[in-house]
Amino acid sequence: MEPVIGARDLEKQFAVRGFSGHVVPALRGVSLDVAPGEFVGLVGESGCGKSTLSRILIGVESATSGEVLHEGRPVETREEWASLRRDVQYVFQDPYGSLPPRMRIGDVLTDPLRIHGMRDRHERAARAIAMLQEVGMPASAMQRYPSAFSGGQRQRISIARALVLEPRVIICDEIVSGLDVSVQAQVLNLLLDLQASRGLGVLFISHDLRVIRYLCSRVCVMYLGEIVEEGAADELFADPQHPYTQGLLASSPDRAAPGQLAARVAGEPPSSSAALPACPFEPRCPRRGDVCAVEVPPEIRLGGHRALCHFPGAPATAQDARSPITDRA
Amino acid sequence: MAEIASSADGSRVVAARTHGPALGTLRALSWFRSRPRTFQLGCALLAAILLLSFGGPIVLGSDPSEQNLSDYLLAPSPAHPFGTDATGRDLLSRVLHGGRPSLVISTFGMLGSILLGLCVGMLAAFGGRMAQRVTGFVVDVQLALPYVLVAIVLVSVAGASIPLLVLMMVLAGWVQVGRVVRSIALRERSKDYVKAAAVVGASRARIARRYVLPSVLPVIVALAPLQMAAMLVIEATLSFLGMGVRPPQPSWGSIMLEGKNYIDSAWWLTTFPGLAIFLTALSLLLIGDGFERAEGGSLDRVQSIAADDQGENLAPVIAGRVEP
Amino acid sequence: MTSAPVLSVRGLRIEFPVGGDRLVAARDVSFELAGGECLAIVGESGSGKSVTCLGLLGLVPGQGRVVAGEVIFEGDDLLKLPFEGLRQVRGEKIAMIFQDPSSALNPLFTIERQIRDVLDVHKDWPAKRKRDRILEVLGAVGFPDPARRMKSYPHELSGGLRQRVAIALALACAPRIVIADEATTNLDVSVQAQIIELLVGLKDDLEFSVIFVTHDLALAQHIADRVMVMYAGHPVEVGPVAEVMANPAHPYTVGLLGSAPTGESHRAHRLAAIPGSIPDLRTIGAAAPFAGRCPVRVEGICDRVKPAWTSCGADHLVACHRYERDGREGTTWNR
Amino acid sequence: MTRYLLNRLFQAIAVVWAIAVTVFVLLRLSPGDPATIRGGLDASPEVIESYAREFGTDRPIVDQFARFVGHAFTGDFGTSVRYGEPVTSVVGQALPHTLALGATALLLSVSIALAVGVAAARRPGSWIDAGSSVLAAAGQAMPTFWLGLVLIQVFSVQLGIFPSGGATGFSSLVLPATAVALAMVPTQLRVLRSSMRSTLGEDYVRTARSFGLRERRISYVYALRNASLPVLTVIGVDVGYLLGGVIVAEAVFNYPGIGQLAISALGTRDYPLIQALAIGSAAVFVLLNLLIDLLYAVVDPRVRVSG
Repeated sequence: MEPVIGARDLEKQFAVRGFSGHVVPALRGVSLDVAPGEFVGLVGESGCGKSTLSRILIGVESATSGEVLHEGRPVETREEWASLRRDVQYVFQDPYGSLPPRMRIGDVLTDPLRIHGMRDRHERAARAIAMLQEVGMPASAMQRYPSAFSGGQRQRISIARALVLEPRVIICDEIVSGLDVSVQAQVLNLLLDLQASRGLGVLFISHDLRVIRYLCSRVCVMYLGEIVEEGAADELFADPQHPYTQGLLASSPDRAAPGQLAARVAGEPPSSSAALPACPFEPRCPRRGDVCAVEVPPEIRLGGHRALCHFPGAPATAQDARSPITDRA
Repeated sequence: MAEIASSADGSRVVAARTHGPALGTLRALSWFRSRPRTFQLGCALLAAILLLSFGGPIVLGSDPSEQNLSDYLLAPSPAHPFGTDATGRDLLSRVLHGGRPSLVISTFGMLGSILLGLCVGMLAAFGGRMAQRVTGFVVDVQLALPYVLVAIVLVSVAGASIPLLVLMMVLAGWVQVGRVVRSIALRERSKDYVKAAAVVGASRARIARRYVLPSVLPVIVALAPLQMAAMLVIEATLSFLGMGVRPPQPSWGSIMLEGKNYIDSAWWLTTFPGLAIFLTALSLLLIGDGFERAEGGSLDRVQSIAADDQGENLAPVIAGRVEP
Repeated sequence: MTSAPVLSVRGLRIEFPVGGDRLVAARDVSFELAGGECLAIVGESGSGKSVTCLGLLGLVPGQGRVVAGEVIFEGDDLLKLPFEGLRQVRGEKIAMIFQDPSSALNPLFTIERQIRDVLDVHKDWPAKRKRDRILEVLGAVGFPDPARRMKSYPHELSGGLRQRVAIALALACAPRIVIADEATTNLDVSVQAQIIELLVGLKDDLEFSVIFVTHDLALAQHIADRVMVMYAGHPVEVGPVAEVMANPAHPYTVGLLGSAPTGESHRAHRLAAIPGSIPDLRTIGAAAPFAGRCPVRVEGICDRVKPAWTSCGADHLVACHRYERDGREGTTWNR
Repeated sequence: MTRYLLNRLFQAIAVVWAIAVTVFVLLRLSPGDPATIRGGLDASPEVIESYAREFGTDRPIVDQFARFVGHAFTGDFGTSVRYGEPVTSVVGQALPHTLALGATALLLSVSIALAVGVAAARRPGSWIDAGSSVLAAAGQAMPTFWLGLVLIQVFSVQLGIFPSGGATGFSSLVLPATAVALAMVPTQLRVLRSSMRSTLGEDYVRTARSFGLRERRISYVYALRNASLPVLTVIGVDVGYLLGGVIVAEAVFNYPGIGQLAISALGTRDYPLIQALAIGSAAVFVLLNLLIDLLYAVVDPRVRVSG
């Protein structure tokens, strides 16, 4: 199916305050598509640019260069952004900050409809109530304020607000990371139900590989403003090519055997102003070679699966992958 | 909202606002009774002062400017509970009359400064970069001038009058309100619900009005009595400096100005009007504190909000922070 | 791991006054910690796991109070110790590592000064020795170039380094017990793996015991020997971590395991979410804490009677009426 | 940081400039001019004209302003209409008195706010907490001038400990400084108490406690330093109130400072004097706030880093 929303070569630079005139790249040529009914996972650690990307996609921030595509056409004018936002909506991370504290849920849910020109207030209320019920909330929630609800309930309400305009794709930015596991499962299953009932597409942003694995059919792995590996979830998790993906998988508590969590990725992402080598992952990479610092890694393809790496493929033995790095810290 | 929801198919929606006005009064009453004792005391005190200032002189029937030189500087007695002044005027009746201009000027001053501060504060938080610069600059200019000096200049230009005094109250007070409003609005603006509203297509003005303003209002409600107390004190101060309401109309400050000359012989001339100001301002502070406590805060919080503002100024230089 | 317990907690109860009510944040918490052992306390928000740890050292915030129980450490009941005595234990014998490394360190003081302050309180050492100790602990936690960078302020460090500093702070006086309260929750997974590795290594080298508080059962099995699962202020199950993971006995533990993604796609295995959310701690009263959400509750009993501990395996205890009645078959509701 | 300070300096200059223009224009708009007043009721037009020439008020307003600014840069604010002396020397005589009063009052108020605020924040609900609330409310509800009058009545008229007015050394400073300080205490106290309370709830305070640091050290070293930042801001903002309070206190205590000058200048349309005073107080505000910015950098290392 044709993608509803896409990104082509998005770049974003932040200027660092001061005399130096430094710019810090937050996104370095990111392309991405989400089709209706498709669950795309975007995984990466803090500061990798995933939230910047998502905010650019919805037009809350603007890119330095590159385009956002709506049904294949670049989005430029105000009207085009408005029409994009009818098709694509956004759910925020923090269930406590993302609902206006002094508005009734009913107003929160009907206001978007009013903005988008639905005149009849009965119709608006009916739509809002239907939406609440679809996300598993009682209609009586309309009268109440956000403070009356738990984190999981608020996240349901946020999803209802995003859905009230009947978008075809929603962008979910870390929406379960603040929730307890038992509630997280409820929300994840709700998203799957919505996919089944409305053919909803989701761009699901998370730092948790386990959640991405559960939910998504396609996965993008992001590191310092670049998608370093992308592919069908089954393929990518079965046979990861990029050492960063492999490291993330090894660091994820479930995958390793009990008692042997492998800290395969050393150190931390560099502070933003540092000059990066040709391959930004080089300083932390267990497989780095001389070429990595000087030459931009090529894109390798394996079926429907691509990665940016000079030395793709299965990880070296656990021993030589681990020892040099943990000491560097 | 209630009737919208219940008339739609949501039959299960509870109609929350079906009670009549009688029930409303009852609610207000029970709300009042659930407030802290200090709040109730403040309300009672203020009500009494208002009643005495506006109703008292009618009951008393005495003329505050009626002179009786044989009653020169009498100490408080049953005939003159507050004593008399140097021209034999009854101090009680002068204090009661003197409340009127003070209360009127500070009420309007409070309203004006809140309105102006609210507008400027919201503009500073939601306007464009230019609006923010300009308002910041105006605030700095206003802060750099002591209100007494402003009053001196204005009185010398236009001469003292009630509208001018109100204007001076507004000038003395709006910055405080503006800073508080801006501070709250900026804090709210950084929250996700504002971005969420933008994502569903709400304009900046709509976000400011419908989404953020409701978070600002409770603080304004608590700030208003505080503000009025400050106005009362400022008005009295200006009158005391001879820049207030013109004689023969007495005001608390101007009575004390006259009393100052007899400070070593007639203590009552400054004490009673002073107490009047003090009690009125105190009742207002108690009320403000009661409002704020209903929101789970205290006057401390209201007064501290703007003090965090410095963080806003310095935010761009805080290490490693990147400006988008 | 077979030595006598260094810490033994019995019947701990922590209450917070809320309005006229009293909120019981931890009720009847008992456990023992052996020398060199790592005990994980696992539970969701509001389960009382963090407040229990704070309660051990008399650090319950605000109006909260430990109202009952005892905490036996080195022959003393910490709860009955005079304040000065308790203060001497804090940091010297029992040290804590907190969740958020960016707020747990004082932003206005250098790393060096913050570690030195801890040494100043507990050690009567010459300045030189303190300095050496600072360098030593910073080195031990993998802090790069400690001699130079110990002069830095917390905001100049990355999240992972800050957490290393927090660990160094905890190790400064060579404590017997380290309590890590969600110490890796706010870190990226790659850094979390590093910190876990570091903690495990240090624990084995320096032979201290660890209480590791987390909400992630899967993470607990990588560091802990035993696990105590808490729900709404109550411990509900305790046992060796591998045993609890493999054979959970309490319906809540079963639900917790069932709702955590396991590295499979939803097409292979749909998560079994626990319905509802954590109850208001004021309303539990005498009931079994999980009764309100439990799919296998025993009607008429769970909402009235608090279950007692039942043995369900070697060193494995559970507090559940259903288990008492029907055994493990009865509680595995979503497998 | 350097860039930030430069920015602030520009802003500061702009503020002083704006105030100079405003005051200048306002004064020229007002009825009655210094030449007429100086000349008196029965002065001939010629005399008034010569005064006008002397004061420069016969020229176009833009021209007057240009001359004023030109002279101001060389430190010449003109000649006081009332005193017939250069404004700088008139102000110069009064300024030390006012500075002494302002500084003493500020010091006093900060000391009171610190002592009471920290003690109150450490023991919420205690008698000192309640007492600090009473102090704050009383300070806000009591006009400075009345407090001044009460102080005179008690300590001067009744007890005779301190003089009721004038500037005769330290003893004459005590009562006015107390009056001004008590007016400033409430805000500082409230802000400190509130920021201290929230700081004492911060994670790093809990950390310090969990490591066995002494409560006293935690409060006065760990927490107070953090909690003092908003108080610095308040002091900067309240400079205007401080100056206002000083002017009032000077009037009550007949204290020969800037405030007395300002009030008498009002009566005589002494333009040069009023202008100089307005600009001077703006400069004090601006300088104090720059100083506070620097203090911020001293206290908080996060601000220190250069951008």
